[in-house]
Amino acid sequence: MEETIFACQHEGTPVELELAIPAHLLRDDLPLPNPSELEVLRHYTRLSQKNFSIDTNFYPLGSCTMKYNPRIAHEVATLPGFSRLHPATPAVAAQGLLRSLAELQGWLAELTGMAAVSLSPAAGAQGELAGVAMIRAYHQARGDTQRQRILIPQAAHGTNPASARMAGFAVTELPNLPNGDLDLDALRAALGPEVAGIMLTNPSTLGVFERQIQEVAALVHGAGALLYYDGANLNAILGRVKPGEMGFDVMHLNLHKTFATPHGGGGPGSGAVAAASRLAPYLPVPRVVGEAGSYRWESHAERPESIGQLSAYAGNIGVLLRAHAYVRRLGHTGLQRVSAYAALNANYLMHGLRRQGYTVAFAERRATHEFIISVQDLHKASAVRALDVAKRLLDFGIHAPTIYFPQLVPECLLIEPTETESKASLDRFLEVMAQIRREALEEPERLRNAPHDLPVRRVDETLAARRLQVAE
Amino acid sequence: MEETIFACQHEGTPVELELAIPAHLLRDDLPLPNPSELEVLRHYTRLSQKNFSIDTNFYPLGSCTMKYNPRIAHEVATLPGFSRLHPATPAVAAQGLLRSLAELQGWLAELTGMAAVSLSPAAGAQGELAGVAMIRAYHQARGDTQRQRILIPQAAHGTNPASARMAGFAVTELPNLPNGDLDLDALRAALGPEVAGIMLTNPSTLGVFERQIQEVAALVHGAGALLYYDGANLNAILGRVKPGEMGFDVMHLNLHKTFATPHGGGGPGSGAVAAASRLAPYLPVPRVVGEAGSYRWESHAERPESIGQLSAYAGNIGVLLRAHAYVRRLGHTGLQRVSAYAALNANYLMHGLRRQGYTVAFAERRATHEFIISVQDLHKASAVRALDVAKRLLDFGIHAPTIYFPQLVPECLLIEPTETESKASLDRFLEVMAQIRREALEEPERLRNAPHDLPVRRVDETLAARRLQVAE
Amino acid sequence: MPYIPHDSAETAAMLEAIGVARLEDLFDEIPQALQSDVSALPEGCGEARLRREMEERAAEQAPLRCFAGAGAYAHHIPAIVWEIARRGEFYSAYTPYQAEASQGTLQLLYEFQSFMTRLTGMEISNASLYDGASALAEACLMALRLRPAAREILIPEGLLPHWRRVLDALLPMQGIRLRSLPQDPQSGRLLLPGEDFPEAAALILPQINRFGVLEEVDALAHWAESHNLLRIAVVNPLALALLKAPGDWGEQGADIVVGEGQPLGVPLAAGGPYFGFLTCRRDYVRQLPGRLVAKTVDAAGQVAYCLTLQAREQHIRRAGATSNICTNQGLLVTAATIHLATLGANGLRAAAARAHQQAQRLRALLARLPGVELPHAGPVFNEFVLRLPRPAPSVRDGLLAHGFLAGVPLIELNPADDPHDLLVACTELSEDEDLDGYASALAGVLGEA
Amino acid sequence: MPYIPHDSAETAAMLEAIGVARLEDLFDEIPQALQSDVSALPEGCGEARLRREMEERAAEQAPLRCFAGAGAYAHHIPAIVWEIARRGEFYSAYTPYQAEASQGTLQLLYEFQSFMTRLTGMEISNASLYDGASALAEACLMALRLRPAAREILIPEGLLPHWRRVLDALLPMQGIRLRSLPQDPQSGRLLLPGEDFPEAAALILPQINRFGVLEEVDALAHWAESHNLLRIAVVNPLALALLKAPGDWGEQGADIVVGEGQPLGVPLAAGGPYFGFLTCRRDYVRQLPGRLVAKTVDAAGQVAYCLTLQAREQHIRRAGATSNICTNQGLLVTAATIHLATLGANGLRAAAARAHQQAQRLRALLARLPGVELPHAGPVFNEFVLRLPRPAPSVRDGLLAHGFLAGVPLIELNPADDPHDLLVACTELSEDEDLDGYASALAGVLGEA
Ligand SMILES: Cc1ncc(COP(=O)(O)O)c(C=O)c1O
Ligand SMILES: Cc1ncc(COP(=O)(O)O)c(C=O)c1O
Repeated sequence: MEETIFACQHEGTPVELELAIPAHLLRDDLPLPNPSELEVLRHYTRLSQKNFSIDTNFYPLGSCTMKYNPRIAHEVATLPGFSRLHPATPAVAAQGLLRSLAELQGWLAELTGMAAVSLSPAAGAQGELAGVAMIRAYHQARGDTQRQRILIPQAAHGTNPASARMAGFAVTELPNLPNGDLDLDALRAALGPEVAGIMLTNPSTLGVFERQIQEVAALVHGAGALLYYDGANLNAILGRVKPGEMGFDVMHLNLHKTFATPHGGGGPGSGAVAAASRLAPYLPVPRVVGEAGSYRWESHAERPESIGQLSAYAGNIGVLLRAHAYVRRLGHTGLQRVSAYAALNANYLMHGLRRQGYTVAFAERRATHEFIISVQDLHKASAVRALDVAKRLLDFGIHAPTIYFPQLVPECLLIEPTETESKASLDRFLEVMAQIRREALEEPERLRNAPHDLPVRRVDETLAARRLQVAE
Repeated sequence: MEETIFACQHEGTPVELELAIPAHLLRDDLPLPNPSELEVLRHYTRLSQKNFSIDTNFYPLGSCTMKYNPRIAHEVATLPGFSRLHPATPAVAAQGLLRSLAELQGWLAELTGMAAVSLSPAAGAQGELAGVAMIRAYHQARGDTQRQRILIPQAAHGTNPASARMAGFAVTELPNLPNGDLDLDALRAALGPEVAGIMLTNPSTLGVFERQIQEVAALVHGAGALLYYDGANLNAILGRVKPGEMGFDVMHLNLHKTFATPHGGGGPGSGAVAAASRLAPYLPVPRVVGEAGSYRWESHAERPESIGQLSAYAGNIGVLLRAHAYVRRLGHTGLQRVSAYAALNANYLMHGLRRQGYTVAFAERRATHEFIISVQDLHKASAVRALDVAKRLLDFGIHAPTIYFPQLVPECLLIEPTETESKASLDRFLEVMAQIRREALEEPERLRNAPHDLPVRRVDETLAARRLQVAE
Repeated sequence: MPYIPHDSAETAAMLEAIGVARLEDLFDEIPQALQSDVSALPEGCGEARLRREMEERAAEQAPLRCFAGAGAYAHHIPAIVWEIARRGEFYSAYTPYQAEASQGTLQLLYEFQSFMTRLTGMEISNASLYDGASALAEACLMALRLRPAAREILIPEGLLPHWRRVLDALLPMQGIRLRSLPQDPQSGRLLLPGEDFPEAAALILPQINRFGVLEEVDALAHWAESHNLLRIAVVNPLALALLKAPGDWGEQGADIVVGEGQPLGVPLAAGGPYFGFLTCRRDYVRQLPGRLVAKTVDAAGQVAYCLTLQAREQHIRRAGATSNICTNQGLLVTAATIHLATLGANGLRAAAARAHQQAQRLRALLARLPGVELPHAGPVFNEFVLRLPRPAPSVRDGLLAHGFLAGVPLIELNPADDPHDLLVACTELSEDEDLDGYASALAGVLGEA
Repeated sequence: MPYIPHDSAETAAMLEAIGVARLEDLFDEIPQALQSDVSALPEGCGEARLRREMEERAAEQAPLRCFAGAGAYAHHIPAIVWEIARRGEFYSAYTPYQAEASQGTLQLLYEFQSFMTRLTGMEISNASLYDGASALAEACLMALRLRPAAREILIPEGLLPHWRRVLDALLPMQGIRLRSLPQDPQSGRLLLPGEDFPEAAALILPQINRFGVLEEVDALAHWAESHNLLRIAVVNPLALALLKAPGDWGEQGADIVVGEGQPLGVPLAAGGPYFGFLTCRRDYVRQLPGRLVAKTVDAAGQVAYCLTLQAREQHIRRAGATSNICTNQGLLVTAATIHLATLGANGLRAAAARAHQQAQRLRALLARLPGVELPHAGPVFNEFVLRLPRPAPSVRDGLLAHGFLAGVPLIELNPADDPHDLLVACTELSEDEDLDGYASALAGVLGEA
C-alpha cells in the first residue's frame, strides 16, 4: 500500500471554475493529491493502528492523567444541535448549550471553592496565561505596578514559567526540600514588593501533597502577592480539597485531564479558569450569564476590567460539553471516588515497585495520584537510563511513564495510573517492571535496544533535528 | 491484559431486586463477568485490530464483492429518526422511511428488469429460498404439482442447492463445458415435467458470462420450468444487463455485495427478491405500497398468494437504507461505472497473472468481475496448494482470494478485486503474487508454513473440530 | 467518480495492458441484444445532498416515547457498543473463513457463544441466524432432523403471531405440520394439553408469551418430557438476566433455545437488522444450523480460534447442509457481545429489573383509568395487555400526537384478537415522568371520544 | 461505580498491600481543615438519563440554515473524516512524545504539515495552535523575536474585530504596540499607507478581510517589503484552493502565514474546538511556536517520524520557550488532515468555487430587494456585507423563525460599525433553494416593518 497519502497521485476529475475573482489574485496550481475515499480510509485507519492509546494500552503517563474518556461524553457533545451551532448564533437560539455551560461554570466553582469561572481558555497553558494576566491586572488596578516577578518551584511544569513570561513577568525558581515540600526559607527570601505572585500546584509535580500550603498562602498574601494554582493535578484531590480553601486566588483546571475529555494525540484541551472574588472581575471574556430560560454570553462592555479575549470565540465548547457530561454522570459521589481510587492505584503501584527494589523518590510520603521512581541505581549498575526503561515498557504494550520530569530527580519516571485502571492491569505492570529490572541488571542491551516489537525500532531524534525534513 | 472478557471477574455492584415474579420462575445466579467500560473498550478494540478488513486490506475474495462500504451510507442509515423507529410504528409516523424503501423497490426493479420487488429477505440465501418457494407456489397455483426438482450447475454456490432443499425440492446438478458455458445437452436431458426450475447466476461462478443464456431460457421455459437468477454476481453487469431481459423469472440481489453495504464479519446482508410479473403475486410479504405522502406496508390480507413472511418484520431495514443511499449517491451513471471498473480491474489482474505464468481457468474468455486461477502446476512441482498461496498472501497484508470454490477447478483461487481498488493496489498484488510464485518453486516451505507475520500462525482446524471447545 | 479511484491515464494504461481499446470492449462477450441501460434511475448526487435529503426524511416524524414491544424493545444502548462495533475492522470484514486474518471476529464470536450458553444454560451456541422467528423455524427443522420419524411441531397460541407466520411460511414446504395449542383466556397462559401427539417432534415453549405473561415453564417442560417431546424454548435474552434459564426447565432442561437478539444492543431500526440466537445440548451440535467458532491452537501451540464443523454448512455439504444460511447477522452479534460485556451481569439484572418494575407501575397506573382493564391474571415481565374501552389502533394513533407510541394493538398482529387489546411494553428507558405522561395522555385521548 | 473497575475485594486487597485500613487514610497527609466536600453538586445519573437530557437540550432549537461566517463556516464534512478521527487510537492518545508508540499520529501530523506548506506556499508548518486568532498573536510574537529592535505591529482595520481583540489581550502585556491601518470605505479594501513605521516589525495582511473583500495582496506585500516589514498573512485555508498562495505574494512572499483551520473538516460547535495553523519560511523555524514533526529513521534505518526541535518548547526551555503552548488541537488537525486528503485538490477547488459562486448568486439576489445595498465594490470570495434598511440584529432575529441564520451583524463584532450591515456567507452547502428561501424570507421580514 501507499506509504504516504501523497503517493495517491490520481488526476481525479478536474473542475471547471467560473470565478468572479480577478485572475491575479488566483493561484495556478494546487499541488495536493486526489486519493479515493477508500485510499484515505485505509491509509489513516492503518496509521491509527500504529498508535498506543488509552483505548488500547495502559498509559501511566505522569502529570497527564490518561484516564478513560467516556464515549457517552463524545456522543452528547457531538449531537447536531450542538455541533452545528455557529458561534454567532444569537443566545435565544442556543439556550440548551448556554444552560449546560452555565451549569458547568457553577459546578467548577463549587469544586474549586472559587467565586467565578471563565470557560474560555483552550488548554492549561492558556488558563495559566489568563491567571497570571489577571494577577497583573489586579496589581495594576491597585496602582501596584512594580510587581513584575512570579515565583515558581523548580519542579513546576514548563508551562508555568513560559506562561508567566508570556504575561510579561520575570520568573524566579524556588527549590524544594528533600521531603518534597517547598523550602519556606527560600520562599521567604524570595518574597518582596516586586513579587506579583507564586504559581503552585498541590499535589506538586513531585507527586506529594504540599502540607505547608496554609503557611505558604499566609506568607505570600502577607507580602502582597497572590497565589496561582495549576490545576493539572486536581485528579488527586477531586471533591476533597478545594484550591480556594487552600488559599489560592486564581487557578486553571485541565478539563482534558481531570474531567476525562480525550487528549486526541495532542489536544484539544480546556483550561477553564476559576478565581476568588477579588480576582473575578479580571476573568477572560466571555462567560455565560443569566438564569433558567435566558442565558447569554456577557458582552465586552459589561466586563471592562477583564483581561480580554484569548481566542476568537468562547473556548473549546465541544470539550466543555464533554466535561459537563462527565460531571453530570458521576455526580458528587462519583467525583469523590475519582480521587480515592486514583490515590489507591498510585499508592498500590508505589508500594509494589518499592518491594521490587525500585527507588521511590519520596518513599516516606503518601503517593497522591502519581509518584516518582528513580532508576539511578540501574544507571550506575549497568548504564541503563530511564529512557531505556521507558522504551522497554513499550514492548509489553504499556505506554512509558513521563521521564526526566520533574527535572529535580535524576533518571526519574513519573507514574500516574489513574483511577480507571483495574487491579489486574496494575499487577501486570508490576510484573513487567520486575522483569525489566531483572533485564536491566542481567541483559542491559535488551533495554538499550528497545523497543523491539513496535512498528519502528528506536527512532533517531538527533538525525531528525539535523535533517529537519518536516514536509513532503 | 486480559485475554478474554471472562477474566474480568469484578463483583461489581450487586443490584437489589424487587420483583413481582414468582420465585420459582427466577434464576439464582448469572455467571457473567462485570468488566469496567474501559476493560470492554480495550479488549474489543484490540480484538478488532487482529482482523483484516476492507478498511485496512485489499480483500480480493471472489464471489464476495468486498468493495468499499461508503461511510455516508452508515451515517444516514443510523440517523435516530430511522434507527429508533419501532417496527410496529404506524405508517403515518414513518413516511420518510417508507418513501425511501419504496424508491429502493422501484430502483431495484429498474436495475433488474423485473416487475416487482420485495425487500424482506435477510440475505442472499433467504432470497433464494423466497425465489424457489415462489416457483413452487407458481406451479402449485397452476395445479402443476409434480414439479419437485430444481436444476443447478455444479459450479453454483452452495446456498443454491441448500435453498432448493429447504423449499422441499430435489436437486439435480448440471455440468459445465470446458469453455465455462453450461452444457446445453445435459440441460436438455435433465429438463422434463418434474423440473420446476433452474437456478443460475450470470456471470457464473466460473467468472465468465454465460453467452447462451437466451437459449437456456428458451429451453427451460419451453419445458414449463422457470429460471431463478442468483444475483450475487450482479456487480459484473450492473446497469448494463438486466436479468429480466435475459429471461429470468425471479431473482435475489445481494445488497451487501453489489450495493456496498458492509459484511460486518459475517453479516447482516439483504437478499431483496425481484420477480417478473407472473411471479410477482408470490413475493414475500411485506412490501411498501403507496404514493407520495402516503406509503404503507401492504397487509397480509392484500397478498393472499404470497409465500408469506420470512422473518418477524420487514427485512434488514438498516441495510436497505444503506443500499438506498448508495444508489442515490451514484445514480445511473455511477452504477454503470461500477461494472465497467469491476471488469477492468479483474481483466487487468487476470492478464497480469497470466503473464507471470499462473494458469488462468478460462484464459480465452473475458474475465467478468472475477476470474479463476489454478495452482495445480505448483502443486505438482512442489506440493504447494492453493491454501498455502492463500495463507502466504496474508503475510503481505492481502486477504486471500476464495479458494477451492468453484469445486470444479482443482487448486483454484477465485479472485475478485472490485472496482474500488486502485491500480497501485492491483500492481502491488501482482508483485506479491510474482514473489509467491518464485517462493513456491524455490522455497515451498515458506508457503506451507505461512502465515508468518499475523497475530497467530496457521490455525489447527482439525484439532478445533476434534476438541470442539465452543464456549467458555 | 465516487468510490472509483482510477484516473483516465490509469484507465488507459490498464486497457492497454489488457489489450482492449475501450471499457465497453470488456463486455464484448455479452450478446448485444442483452445490453441495455438504466437511465430511468435518478442521476447521482454529492454526499452533502444525500445527507441533507435523508436527514430531512428522518426528521419528518418527531421522536416518540416507545411503549411498543411484541418482540422488539427500545432499550438503552451504551455509547461504546456501536463505537466499537462500527470500527472498520469489524464493520468491513467478511465472514472469518481465513482464521489467521480474522482472530478478532473469531474470538468475539467465541465470547458471544460463551455469553449465550451461560445466559440460556445450554452447552452450544451458534454465531447467529437472521432473526428470532427464522431461528425458531431452524430450531423446528433441527428437531425434526433429531426425530426423523416425526412430522409435527406443537405451537402454543402464545407464540407471537408474526413468528407463527414465519413458521407457516417455512415449515410446510418440507411437509411439516404445525399443531396449535390453546391459551387460557383468563390467565393468559398455556393450558396443559390433555391429549397425546404421537407424530410430534417438539413442543415450542415461549417464555414470555405474546400477552407478556410468564408461563409455568417447569410444568410445561415436564409435560413435554413425559410425552417424549423435545423442548424448544423461545426466550427474551434480557429477561434471562432474571428468569430461570431454559437449561434448568423441568427435569432435563430445554433441548434447543432460540430468541430474538435485538434487546442486546441492537437498534430498533424499524425491524432490522436484528439477529436470532440458537443454543442447544452438546449432543445436537452436528444438527446445528449456522456458524460455530471453536478455540484451538496455531502451529506454534498458541491459543487461536476458527470456524468449526463446517461440514454442516452449505458451502461444503450443499443440498445436504443443516441450513441454507450463509451470510448471517455478524455485526449485530458484535454489538450484542460488546453490549453484554458492557452491562455485565449486574447491569443486565438492573436493566431487566427496572424494565419489569416500570411495567408493573405503568400497568397499575393505566388500570386505574375508567374503562381500562387488564384481561390477564398471570405474572408479567416488562409487557402486558391492556383492554381499552375503544379499539386499540385508534387510541394508539391518538397518542402519537402526544409523543407516545403507546403499544402494539393485538389485532394488528393477529386479526382474530380482541380489537380493544393493546400490548404495552416498558424498558429501563421508561422513566417515571414518561409513565405519568402516558397515563395522562391516555386519559385525555379516552376522554375525547 | 462508573468508570472505576475495582470491586470491594480488590479494593481491600490493595489497601492491605499498601498497609492502610481505609481509602480515606490515603489522604492523611492533608490537613484536616482543608478537607471538605462537594455535596452541593448534583448526584450522578446513568448514561441513558444523561443522553436523554442532552438530546433534549440539543433539540431545543430547530436547525437553522447557516449563512453566518466571520471566520467560521458551515462546510460539508465527509462522513469518513470523523469516522476515522474518532477512532480510539487517535482520540485517546496523548501528545506523541514516545515516538515509537505514536507513529500513527506522527505520520499524520507530518502529512498535515505537508498539506499546509503546500496550501500556503511556505516551507515550514507547525502542528497546530489553539485557534486562528491566537495563532496570529503567536505570529506577531514570532515577528518581534525576528526583529528584536521593533516594538510595533501594523494591523489593518480589515482584520476581524474578534481577532483584533485577542491581539489586544495578548500583545500589550509584552510591551508591544498595535498600530491600526484604515480601510477604504468604498472598496472595502486596505488603503496603502503613506507614512513610514520605523518601529514596526510586521504588517498583518488578511486575505480575505472582515468585509469579505479580497485585498490587493501583491501591492500590499510589495509595500511592506519596500518598508522592510515582515509580512504576516492571514488566510482562509479553503479559499487557498483558489487564491494565490501567500508564499507567492509580492516579490518575496509572506514570511509567516496563519489562519483558522475550522473550514477544514471541523464542526462549527459554537466556536470550538477549532485549530490555528502557522506556516513560515525555513529560516524562521527556530522561532516557531508549537510542535513540529520530522521524518527520520529508526535504529534499523527504516523511515520513522518524531517530534523535533523540542528545545523551542516550554517543557525543555521553560521561561525561554517560543510559546507557552503545550496541549494543542491535535484531534482537529487529525480531522483536517483526513478532510484535506478526502477532498483532494479537486474536491477543495470544487468546494471553494461553489461557495464563491453561491455567494455571488445570493449577493445578486439580495441586492435586488428594496432598500438593500452592497456597500463595498471590491471582489469577494464567499462572504459579503449587506447594508439593510433596518438594524441588522433585528433582521437577523426575524429570520430565525424562518429557519435561517442570516449572517453576522457587523455591529455585534465591532460596536463602531454600521448597525445596518450584515455579513453574509455562503458555502458549498448553500443550495439554490436555500438562496431563494433566504431572499424571500428577507423580503418578508423587511416588508413587515
Ligand atoms: C502540571 C501541569 N501543568 C500545566 C500543564 C499544561 O496544560 P496544557 O497542556 O493543557 O496546556 C500540564 C500539562 O501537561 C501539566 O501537567
Ligand atoms: C454466488 C453466490 N450466491 C449466493 C450467495 C449467498 O448469499 P448470502 O451469503 O447473502 O446468503 C453468495 C454469497 O456468499 C454467493 O457468492
